[in-house]
Amino acid sequence: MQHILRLFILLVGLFAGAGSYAADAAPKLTTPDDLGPQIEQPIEFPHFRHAGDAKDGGMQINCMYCHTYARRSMVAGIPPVQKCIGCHQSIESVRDKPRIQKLFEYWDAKKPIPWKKVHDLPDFVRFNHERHIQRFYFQQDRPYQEVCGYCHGNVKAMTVAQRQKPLTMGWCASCHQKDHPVSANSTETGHGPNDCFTCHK
Amino acid sequence: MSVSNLLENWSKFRHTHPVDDKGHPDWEAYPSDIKWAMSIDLDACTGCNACSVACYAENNLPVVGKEKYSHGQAMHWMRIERYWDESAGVGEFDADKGARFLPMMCQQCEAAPCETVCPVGATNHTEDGLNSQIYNRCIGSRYCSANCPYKVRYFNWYNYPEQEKVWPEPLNQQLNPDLTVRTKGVMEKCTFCKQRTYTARNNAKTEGRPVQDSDVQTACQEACPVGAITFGNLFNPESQVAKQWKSQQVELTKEVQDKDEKEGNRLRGYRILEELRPYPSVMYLERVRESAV
Amino acid sequence: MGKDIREDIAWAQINKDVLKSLESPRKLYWVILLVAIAMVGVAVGCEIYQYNVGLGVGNFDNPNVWGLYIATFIFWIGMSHSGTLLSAILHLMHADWRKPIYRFAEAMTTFSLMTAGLFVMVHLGRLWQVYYALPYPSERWVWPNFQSPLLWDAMAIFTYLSSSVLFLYIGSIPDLAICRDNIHQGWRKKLYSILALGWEGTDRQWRNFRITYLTVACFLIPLAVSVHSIVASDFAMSQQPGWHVTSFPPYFVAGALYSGCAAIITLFIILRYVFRFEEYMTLPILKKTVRLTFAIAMVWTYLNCIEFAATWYSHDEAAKAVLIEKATGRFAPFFWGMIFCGSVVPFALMVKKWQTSIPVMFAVSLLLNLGMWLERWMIVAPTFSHGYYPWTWDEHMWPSMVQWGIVFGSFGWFTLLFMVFCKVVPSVSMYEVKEMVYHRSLAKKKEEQAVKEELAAKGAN
Amino acid sequence: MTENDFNRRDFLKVLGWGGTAVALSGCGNTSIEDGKETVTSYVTLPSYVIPSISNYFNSTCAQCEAGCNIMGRVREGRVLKAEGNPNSPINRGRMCGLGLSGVQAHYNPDRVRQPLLKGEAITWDKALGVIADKLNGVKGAEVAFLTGNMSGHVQALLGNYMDELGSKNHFSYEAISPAVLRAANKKAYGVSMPRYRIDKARVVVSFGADFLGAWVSPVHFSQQYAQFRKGSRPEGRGVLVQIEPKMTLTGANADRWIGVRPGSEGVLALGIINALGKAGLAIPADVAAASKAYTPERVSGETDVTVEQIEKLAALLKERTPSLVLTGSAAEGYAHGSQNAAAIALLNRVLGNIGKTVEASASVPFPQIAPTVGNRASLVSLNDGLAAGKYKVVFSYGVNPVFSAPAALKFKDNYAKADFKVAFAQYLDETAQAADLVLPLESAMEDWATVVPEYMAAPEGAGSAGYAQMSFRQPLMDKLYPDTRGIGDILLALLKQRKADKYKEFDDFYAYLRSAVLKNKVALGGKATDDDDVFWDETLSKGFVPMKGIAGAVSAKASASDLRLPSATADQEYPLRLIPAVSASMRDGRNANEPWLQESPDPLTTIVWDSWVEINPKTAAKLGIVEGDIVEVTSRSGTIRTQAYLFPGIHPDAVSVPVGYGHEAMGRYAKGVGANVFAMLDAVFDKETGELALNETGVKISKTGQRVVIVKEEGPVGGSQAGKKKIAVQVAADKVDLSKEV
Repeated sequence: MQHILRLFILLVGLFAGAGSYAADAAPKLTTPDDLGPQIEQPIEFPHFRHAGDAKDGGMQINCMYCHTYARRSMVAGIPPVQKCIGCHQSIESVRDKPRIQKLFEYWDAKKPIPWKKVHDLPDFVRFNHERHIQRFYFQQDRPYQEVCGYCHGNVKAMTVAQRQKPLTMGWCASCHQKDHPVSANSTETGHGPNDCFTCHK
Repeated sequence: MSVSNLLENWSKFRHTHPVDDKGHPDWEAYPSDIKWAMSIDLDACTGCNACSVACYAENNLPVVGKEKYSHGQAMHWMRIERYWDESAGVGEFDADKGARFLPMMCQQCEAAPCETVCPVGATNHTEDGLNSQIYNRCIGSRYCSANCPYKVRYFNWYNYPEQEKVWPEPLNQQLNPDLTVRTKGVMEKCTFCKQRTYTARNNAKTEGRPVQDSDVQTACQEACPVGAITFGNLFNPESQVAKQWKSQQVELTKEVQDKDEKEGNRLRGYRILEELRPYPSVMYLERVRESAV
Repeated sequence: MGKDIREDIAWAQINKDVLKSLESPRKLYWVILLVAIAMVGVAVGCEIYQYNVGLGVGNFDNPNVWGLYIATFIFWIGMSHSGTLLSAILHLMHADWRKPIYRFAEAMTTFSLMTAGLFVMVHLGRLWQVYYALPYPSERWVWPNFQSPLLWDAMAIFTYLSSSVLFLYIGSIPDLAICRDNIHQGWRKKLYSILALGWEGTDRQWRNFRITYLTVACFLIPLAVSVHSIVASDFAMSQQPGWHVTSFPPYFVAGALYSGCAAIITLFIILRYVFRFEEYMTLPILKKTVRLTFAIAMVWTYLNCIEFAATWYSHDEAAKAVLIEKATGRFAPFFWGMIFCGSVVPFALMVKKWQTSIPVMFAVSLLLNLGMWLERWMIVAPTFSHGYYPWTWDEHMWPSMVQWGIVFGSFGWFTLLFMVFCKVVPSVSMYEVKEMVYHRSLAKKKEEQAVKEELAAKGAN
Repeated sequence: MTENDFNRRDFLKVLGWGGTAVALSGCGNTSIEDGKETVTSYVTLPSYVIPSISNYFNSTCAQCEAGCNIMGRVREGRVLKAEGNPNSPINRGRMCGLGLSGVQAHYNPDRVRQPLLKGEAITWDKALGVIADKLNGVKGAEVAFLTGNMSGHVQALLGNYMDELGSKNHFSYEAISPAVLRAANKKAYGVSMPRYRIDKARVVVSFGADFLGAWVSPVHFSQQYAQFRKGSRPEGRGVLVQIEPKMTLTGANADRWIGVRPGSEGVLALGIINALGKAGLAIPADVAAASKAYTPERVSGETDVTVEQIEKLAALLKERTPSLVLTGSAAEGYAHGSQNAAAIALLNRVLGNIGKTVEASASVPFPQIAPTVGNRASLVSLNDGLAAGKYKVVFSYGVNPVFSAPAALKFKDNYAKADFKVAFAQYLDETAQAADLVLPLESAMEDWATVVPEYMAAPEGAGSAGYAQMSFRQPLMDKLYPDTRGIGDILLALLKQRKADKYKEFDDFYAYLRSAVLKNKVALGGKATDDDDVFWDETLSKGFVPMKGIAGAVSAKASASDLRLPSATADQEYPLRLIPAVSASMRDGRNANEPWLQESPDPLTTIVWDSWVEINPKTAAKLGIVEGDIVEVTSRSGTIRTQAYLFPGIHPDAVSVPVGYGHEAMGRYAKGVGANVFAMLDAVFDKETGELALNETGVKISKTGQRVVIVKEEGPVGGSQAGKKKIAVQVAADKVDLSKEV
């Protein structure tokens, strides 16, 4: 009977080991940033210049000034060329920079800029920017850079945007499991929906 | 994530049912304030097929063609059934009072037979009372369809978008970007136009108000030329669908409706195969035929 | 009636006879092997086609979403049961006639399970995502649905398969050691050396061996019963007419033992002929097996009647309609074929003259197997084409050549595995035959002693 | 145009495939990707366009002549779906399957993409040059222009063009048209298309008018029907009686379907009048005289309707007023079709429905945009002209006579006699294939037009009597194929060939249309002081403009004096009457290449992707035919082979084959599907209007020995519920109190 006991202990040990591995394998919000590849864009757009802090020479423009649809649509949207020109036609000082010249080339030719998509979720996933912005920016009153940064990382320090977060299902779910305060001054908390149907389309 | 989560996680699938483990309905336990439901007035329904075509247009359903249709592989989430009166006996058809039409789609059962049997949990109950079908989770065991009493689940027997090329350029530009185009090997079915209910909920939430009838229409309801289909939140007493269910004395959580019917005042509401206790979310209203002529 | 195993056969003779079966095969062996490979080739071709194009090529439709694959899956699962019956249950019951034949029966168990497992794969719409059904801790925070009988099924089969492989292997260790000691060159020597795990036949080894063997045998019996009960719950747990039957688990288990016994008779006859095992696979053993089969056939028939009666007496109109459809609809030939093969043909097993007639038993066992395959098909198909909802009833669905091809190939796959096994592992358990002979000769000696003593006593008088 | 003004077409460009990409293969891309997909931003974007949120542009459906007002759902420059315009008095936000399939006409893979001269692709300049060449020296009388129903500014331009050519040969042809109805209505009520008020009637008796399926304006009538069926209506739930030899969709929804012997509808109408008189209703003297001979017994013998049934019907009509009697194609498709229609119209007069449920309608105040309605008589006269070699240049637009003309006319051969044939076509259909020059048209979702519906539905409330409307069709997205052109643009180009000066101010049809509309701002509901741009934008965003129409007046002048209803005669050689069935989705077959329509089952037989012949089970038993037998249906003019379907809703003397199938060209979804029933129709005409009598063809049926499994939605038990009582439940009206229903 000793042998059976040994076998039993072995099996229990295996299962416990697997379980504890699982506990460790679960992604946490604090996992080190998983840097995606550097992507070549038609124009090397300097996010840090536009959105960066003043001390780093940035202009601290709100993300949603350009990605204006984020608060009212599923997608954040890439600004139309018109939007870039709107400011840049009156900023003479940088007019000769090669990137700006390129921009004006597109504008003059009335051609759209073929940006590469950096944060590209699988086709069967629905991510709603509006909901997240409404929840954390408007309702909970968090700073916009933090809210956008939950998923997009520290874009204000980047030139061309680069993916920093895993964007995997477990990563999404780990935040949806967490209790967040429902508004700025509330002790009441709530978590995101856990229906599969909410995010899978 | 740990072993304890194993038990916790899967049990969540069931807790959205208003029907507890002993089979007793329990509304109080319902996890949200929305329960989508439908009612279809068979007296108004003319069987014209507009709802079915609208469903094709809205939900990216593939047109399978004659050969596959002949193999019973059609993908119509909404099918129109045509019955005859059988006054002289079963199978003896009588056309004197016209035909009977019945639009049949997923009944979004509250205690759905399909949900419990899926080995991977690809179909489960949502908080707003739908049977969800998660295409990417589906491994194609087809057990759900095997256990569906209405047979309203449709399986992708082929790779329609890519190999069968059912949307030759430029027909593919018509595809609705709000939902996926399913590939081979996954089950699919009516979702009560989930993309629409989702948008309605989203907009209502942004505006900080509950969902109203005017926020959402399913594609079939929107098209129906005679307005036979009513859809809405059963929990909202102001919604048309809730009023109809109430006036017909049909309750979601009962498998046998004890109606207060007087002589000459039959209530028309009924649910199909209710006695199997799936608690379907679609109420049909009986067709009426004049007897004076 | 032939003779039973001679008690005075020498142990060396046993070794020699059995090991001969591992030597270079006869031509017939190669012919069978090639046919089997060809059959597997057909199935693989069909599966590749189906995998690439989609399950539609099998002529599945709505509502006939399951077809031959599930039916044949149950058939193979069922066939596995008798191996366990012979090797484990009869082992515990000290029925020594099982000893020469249990090894191949156990192998049959393993291989039919391996075949059945393939059908689970073949059946899936998205085979490449099959790992979703495994309960492994994943990044996605999701587990399979433990409510689903299909998941229980997968787990049961996996457990059963691993246990029977273990059982088969443990039981073969002493024989593998004999092989190691008797074969002096080549890769086989190495293989046997590794597999024999350093078996030397010491008393301690024998003691440990017996305990282990007994433990696994005990472990296997509830598994065998549960695995087919769980397969039955795939159907019984659903809500469909014709499936939602409480008696399904025992019915399935009985059916499983039945088809397994029939398969054992078939293989018994083939092995006996191919490897010239007349000495060991004797006709008395065959007779015992045949009688066992008959008993199980009657149990199965009884349970069949119960199922029909229960359907009839219940007020479930839909289930009744399915039964009537089976008996009178387009499935009628298959339904009555099943009744004939499953409940009428077994009476041939009770004809004494035929019990030991090789050709008759061969034919009968094949018919029984056919009947049992039809039974599985009759469980699966009619419920789909005649379910709750009359609008979706179907009269035209017929499995395509792709489905038939894969079913056909599965028999080749099983044969292939079995043929290879017979050339690698002794298909008659040498050490147990030796035990059996020893015990019998002891008994005989005792008897002779007693006679002698009696005679002596008489003589003394 | 100013800098800031935008050409809307720019923003309808398909650009945003990325970003909110269509999930083309749902489970294909299963991973998170970086930088693989391109998300193209717009150059400029009006504020109302938000990616991932749909914009709705109002337009007008072109799938049938009802002209429902629709909204195109547009996202990222692609039109995804047509939905009903809720403000429309026609369809009130609803759609039919045919209308919904309009997007498939637009995205159809089989559209013609370049001008084709004898099958070879050429440029537009060259194509227009060829037309100019060919017209050179041709007299106006030698040019013919064949169209379907026309209305609005395209028609106005066409009229101008015909004037420039000096031709009066504009033929307006519709294969399925209520032409007899128009003539009969004109005679009986004084207007050709009165407003029917099904919603006001307590009883509707319809003689073969498939108003829920394919008759006149089905979505509008479905709206009325929905009201009519409501138990909570003050009049209570209406009763619908359908009298027709072959059950239509409307018949399938009737409280009582009466399978009358084909052709005897007029007799039955007079029989009902007779019975009404007996039941005590005051019948005008002339009508009483006309109906005197039609005693219920005699009528019963001629129509196969029992005396009891006739009396019950009369009692019901007498008791429940107002009622409405409709006459449709099933009653009109005979040599005596006009007589039938006149007899049936008498019922409305007798019952006092005229003015109550048959109301006057209004017409638009601009005759040049008022609808020109098509009929089959015009095709006959074109055909005669072609046969006589009268026409050298023939234009055709929007019609497919080579497919839909009865074989007995030999239209294809006569068409070939014309020197030069130009087809404006969206598909390479049979007529386009027979033409010398094919000019590719824009789809109805790409071009501009105005539409005036023939059946002028009105909104509820005051002022509805004089209500008329003009609907706008506007592009819902950018052109799919740059080399297609709208009919308006083509006509404008052709006009410029003849009179460049007069039209030089108009760059394109859009400019012409805009200026024409703005010129009449006041008549179209605007004020003279309104800003042009604002008025134009508002008009477009509404999708249609109401106008003060010229109100007609209905009069009960139906006369009974000259009714001549022949008794049925038996045809020994061709004993069965062929009824070509017009289904709601297939109509005359012009939309046959839209896969949704092919795949959506016929409501009554549930058959898909093929044609069939409906046979009464009794007749079939006599002929030894079972379901799925391939049979030959033979008439004096032709033969088709198709599958037999046993159908309880058809008179034993009749068989029915759906029209619209059997295309030999047109595209991948239409070609070779089913058999063309037009090809076997006899050339029999209504004696008064000269219309082709669709139901006048006698046929015989023979088995070929082949049998197939019919591809259809219903299962082997057909329409049986197999003893299950709670699937599709029906309840008698007296068992249920509908008045308080929600």
